[in-house]
Amino acid sequence: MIEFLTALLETPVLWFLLGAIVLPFIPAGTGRGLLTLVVPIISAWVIWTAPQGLGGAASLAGLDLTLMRVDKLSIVFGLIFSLAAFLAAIYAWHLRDTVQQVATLLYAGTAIGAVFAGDLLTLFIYWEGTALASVFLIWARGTEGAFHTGMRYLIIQIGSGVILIAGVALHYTQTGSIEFTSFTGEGPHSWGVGTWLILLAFGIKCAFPLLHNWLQDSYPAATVTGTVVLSAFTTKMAVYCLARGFAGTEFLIYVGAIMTLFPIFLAEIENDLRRVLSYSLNNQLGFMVVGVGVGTELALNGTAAHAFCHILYKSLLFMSVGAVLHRTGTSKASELGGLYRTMPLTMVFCIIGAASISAFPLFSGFVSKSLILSATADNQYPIVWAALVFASAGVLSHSGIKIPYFTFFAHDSGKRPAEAPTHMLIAMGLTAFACVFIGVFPQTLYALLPYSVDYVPYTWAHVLEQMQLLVFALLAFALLMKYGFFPEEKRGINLDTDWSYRKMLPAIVGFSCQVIGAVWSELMRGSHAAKNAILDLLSGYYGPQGRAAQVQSTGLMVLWLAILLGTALVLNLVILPS
Amino acid sequence: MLEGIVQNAPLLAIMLPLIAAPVAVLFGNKSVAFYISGATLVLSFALCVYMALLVSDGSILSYHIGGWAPPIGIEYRIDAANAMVMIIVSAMGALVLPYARASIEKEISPGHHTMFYACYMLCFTGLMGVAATGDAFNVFVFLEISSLSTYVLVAMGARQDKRALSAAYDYLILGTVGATFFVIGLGFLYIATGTLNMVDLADKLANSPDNKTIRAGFALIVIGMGLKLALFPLHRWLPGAYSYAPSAVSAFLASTATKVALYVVIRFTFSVYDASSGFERTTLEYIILPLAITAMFTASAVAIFQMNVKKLLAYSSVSQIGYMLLGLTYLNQTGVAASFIHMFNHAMTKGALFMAVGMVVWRTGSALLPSFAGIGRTMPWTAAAIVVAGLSLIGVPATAGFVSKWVLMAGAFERGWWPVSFAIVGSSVLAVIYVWRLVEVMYFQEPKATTKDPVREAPLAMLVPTWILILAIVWFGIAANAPVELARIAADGLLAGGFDNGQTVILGIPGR
Amino acid sequence: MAKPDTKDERPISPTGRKLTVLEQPVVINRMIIGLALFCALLFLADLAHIRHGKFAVEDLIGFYGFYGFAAFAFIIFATKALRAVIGRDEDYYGDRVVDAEDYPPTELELKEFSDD
Amino acid sequence: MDRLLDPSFVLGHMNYWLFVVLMMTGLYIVVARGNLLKKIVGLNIFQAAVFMLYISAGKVRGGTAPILTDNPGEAYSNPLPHVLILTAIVVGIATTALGLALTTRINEVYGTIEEDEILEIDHQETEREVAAILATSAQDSANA
Repeated sequence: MIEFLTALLETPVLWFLLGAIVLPFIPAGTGRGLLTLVVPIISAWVIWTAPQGLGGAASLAGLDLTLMRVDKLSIVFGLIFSLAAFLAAIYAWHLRDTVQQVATLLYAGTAIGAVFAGDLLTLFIYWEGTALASVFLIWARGTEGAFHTGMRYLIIQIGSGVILIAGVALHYTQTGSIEFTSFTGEGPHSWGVGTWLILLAFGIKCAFPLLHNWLQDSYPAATVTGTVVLSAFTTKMAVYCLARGFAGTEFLIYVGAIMTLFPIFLAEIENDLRRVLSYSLNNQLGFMVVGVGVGTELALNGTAAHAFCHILYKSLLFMSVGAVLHRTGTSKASELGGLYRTMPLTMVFCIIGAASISAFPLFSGFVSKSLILSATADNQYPIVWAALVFASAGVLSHSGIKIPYFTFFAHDSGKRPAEAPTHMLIAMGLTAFACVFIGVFPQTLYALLPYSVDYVPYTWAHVLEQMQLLVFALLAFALLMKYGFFPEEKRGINLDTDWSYRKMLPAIVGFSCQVIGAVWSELMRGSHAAKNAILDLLSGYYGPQGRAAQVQSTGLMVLWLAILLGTALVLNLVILPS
Repeated sequence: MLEGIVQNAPLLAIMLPLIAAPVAVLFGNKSVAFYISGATLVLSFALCVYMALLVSDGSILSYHIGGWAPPIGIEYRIDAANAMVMIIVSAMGALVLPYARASIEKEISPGHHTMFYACYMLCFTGLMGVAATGDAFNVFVFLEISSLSTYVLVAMGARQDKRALSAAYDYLILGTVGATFFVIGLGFLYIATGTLNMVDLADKLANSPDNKTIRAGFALIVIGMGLKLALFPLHRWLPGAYSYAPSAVSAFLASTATKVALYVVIRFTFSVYDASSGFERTTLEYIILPLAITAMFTASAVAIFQMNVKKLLAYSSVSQIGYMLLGLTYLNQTGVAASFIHMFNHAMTKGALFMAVGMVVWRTGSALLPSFAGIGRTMPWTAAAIVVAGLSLIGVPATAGFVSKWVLMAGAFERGWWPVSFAIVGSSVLAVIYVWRLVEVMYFQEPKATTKDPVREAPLAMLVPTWILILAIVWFGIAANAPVELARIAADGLLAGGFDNGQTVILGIPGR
Repeated sequence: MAKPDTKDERPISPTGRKLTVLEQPVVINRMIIGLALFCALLFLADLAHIRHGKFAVEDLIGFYGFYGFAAFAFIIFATKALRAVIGRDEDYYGDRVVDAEDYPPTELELKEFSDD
Repeated sequence: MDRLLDPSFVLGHMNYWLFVVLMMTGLYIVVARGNLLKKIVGLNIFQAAVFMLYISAGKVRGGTAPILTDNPGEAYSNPLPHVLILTAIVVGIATTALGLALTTRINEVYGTIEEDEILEIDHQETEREVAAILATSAQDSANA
């Protein structure tokens, strides 16, 4: 126990734990607010001054734990997590809810702890910690719907943890080590089941396609301040873990590319703006996963930089939509519009966030996303590259345009809410400043990145390309809007994979489980050969030498003619009554 | 003079190239032949546009050959439907010709150039005649004129690849059997009614009781023509003929020949017979519809795996013909209009694709996939043309292909056949794959280092006609109103029972 | 969607007042034209120098512009179709769900704008 | 069915039976024979059947050739089918001529007029092309 405490002393996590213990004893108000501000500052200072290398050694049941592994990759994530916690604390200054405040501190603390975890067991502890702490931010909304959503969220998050520990256990029995290093090895074919399970656990928290839906389900259900906090940590923690454990795993490139694509379409038709932002979050994660998959120094720099910038501008967007929700009671696009009249500052900050996520030059998204894009292009992944550029235009459509446009412009909803409270404006202002600052002075961000950077984002060609992409897309928006092609905002929800466990599963549980199990085991048996076999089968039939494409004798073709004629005649003369 | 031309427009549009063909052969000089055919084809195109304008208000032109009034005399009868087909044929004919002049330099031995122009004009005459005539037997005659010259044109590819010969032979045997079936069908109709004029036929059929001769006639006509239009299991002659023919011939045939045959089926189904009920409807729904959908998928799937790009395009044509037949089977205005619009749009799209591929063949000497490597860099205009036309083939918005698929989907919904829309989308996905294969090779592979001359952009004489078509694809993808309107008028005319509605304008020498 | 009251006398912020010109159709049209001109300018700027992108397609003049335009238009058309397939009412999963229930006002500071 | 057993019906439609037999003979030759020349012969028989169909349909019982005579009461056969078939015969001849010409060229180039051998040659040609492409692409991926 003492050993654990001394190990914790070296980590920033300690301060979050202390803060969470002390906070309930301080009367609600300025004192508490200051506490929530001070803890992230101390954390950042601890991280900044921590010596590089392994520290915080402890042991548990004979396993050696490393609570503080400091290197440039963990520092950059630790710092941005501290900054996000700080900004969220300002934004939540008005909060008088002890549960949310404690949960926020624990959540941020465990996420930062996971980033510095040097072994898989420590990682697992913090991994589950984030799940347990964060669910209170959803339950704090206090409605029955939020409770159910929170339960679904918790089950999936805990499930991810269970899969992780199962994977860690298998990994340990195979290798005898619980050190958290790269698992990539010689590629996926060399992995054991344990490694696959670890990847699956990471994939769930990183919202891989088809594992993604907990994110869009839960984030819009959280409180105004809770969503801002949620958006920063869990998924980026998973991205960090992927970058640490699976850098250079090629198929992640394709997983990431799919992640950038499909949320675009769902975001575009979603009415709840906070859910739009959740889909957009999913899409941005895709860029980071692509960076992890490429796995070169440039790509990993891109992933880290993009995570850094993304936390800032996604927080900013959630803050501005949250401020609107705070003042009007709704975040649904169909109920909003024309708010620029009375919330101009919120509008400006929202547009800065939108410009950043859309990667306009001079905003933060531009200097980070281009690292990933050029890493993709450098390594000659044409389809992925095309998908990412497409996704960049898509980001503009739902986050860059839809969010600010339908909230603050479009049709006047008749709502005249007051401007956001001062502390929210300060939080948004600081975040917006950070977005622009990074965009204008990218070298300050690049200095923090894990590998040395000799990348220059502001070349004439690159700025021109990006401006062309965005401005032409804007023109498309203007024209489609003007001529009424743009889908109107209307109340409603859209089906996503959560349909499977909210509707379908309850209906067919039981009997069907056995069927699925049987089919699945059958499929798994042949899965290695299956893909090739199918392709061979197809090209065998349809290929240049296949039966469907072969030149046949004229006799056979005439015979076909006769058969078809016969069929027509029989149909007309015999079957049909005259 | 002008009055004379205008009064005889339907006849001149068809007969000018017919007369010019032997004249060109008599001169025996390939340049002279080129200019003669150029002049006649352009004039023919102008006359077609003029006639299309005349009929675009729903009226009908009736031209009495030699002044003999139908049903005794032969009649050319032009409404919106034929006008559209004639515009397709004459426009493609005029556009492909300058392209052909450059293209055949490398593909056909110089001694045969004059013959090429003559055959080209005969083929053109045949196709135009089929579209224009109002006499059922005349359809057969013109069809055989075009078919016979087509066999020759295809066989001219033998200098490049000997397989052109066997392809031409196959086409000859099958085409003749198909045409003969068609003629038997006509014979049954003649035996049943005693007339061959389409208007008269329609009239007599409507007033005669249902009988088996008439039914058998319908089956023979549809299946016989089904071979000429490459209805799915009868399509096997097409890939060989299109891939081994000279590029210009492929471009011209792919954009016109099957369309004209399809027009004949539409004309007989709707104008001569009454497709709205009875055995005609059953034949369409139980035979043509499943075959059309099978074509859309199977032929696309074959296209995906082809290594020869011309063959890939040919199989893609077979699947696109599926779309056109599909629209026909809806038996509603939107569906038939969709068939016509797709005919029009696909003629441009496939014409442009075959022409662009022909340019690559011209430079690299082969239509096999490796010769397309890196032409995004070396032949940027050609590659861009393939991309735009490919997008139209897929049906991407802002290209012509989108318009036709849109109308086709609308027709399916109107008919209540919404599952068909999945087939349309699904088959488009297959199109995405085969077009992407081309794009990938063109833009993402390095050009192969060859010992021959470096690959450069094709000459302007080939590039300009191709790009006219590309611009037309984009133009009709955005400003789609004109063809859609014409197609709707055509569909209205056809569905209203064919020839008898609308104001009839009689042309030709009056009297007798 | 609530129809805005044209004679809405409620106060709005000074910045907001200045921005109401953006709702005039003339201004909107001018902005679109301006945007189109800017696009043309960017397109022409592409002619000014020869780029050597990592892929051949990047070297096509205006590639990024057209790709952006096409991507955007495609997304819009595709989503319209997508909504028809997966769109449902807010109470599709029942009425005890986040989408169907109002945000509890106790934690919010709902406030109308006022001049002071 | 009983109609088919009625001799007067059977004999009365003699021309159609003849047509059917000829047509099937022709079609069978096209389907079953591999020799390109024999296929053309089959095609000719097939077309001749159609000519028979038309001509016999135009026959009027007791009618003469449709030539104007002084006798106003003279019955004559319907001339239209004759005219149509004249055209069709011309088409048939052209087709035959072209088919024979193609057969000659095929014989020059392929050295055979047996369809299965020609198909085999075509098939090998395609196979060679595909194999060459696959080989180079395999080589490329090996280099990369």
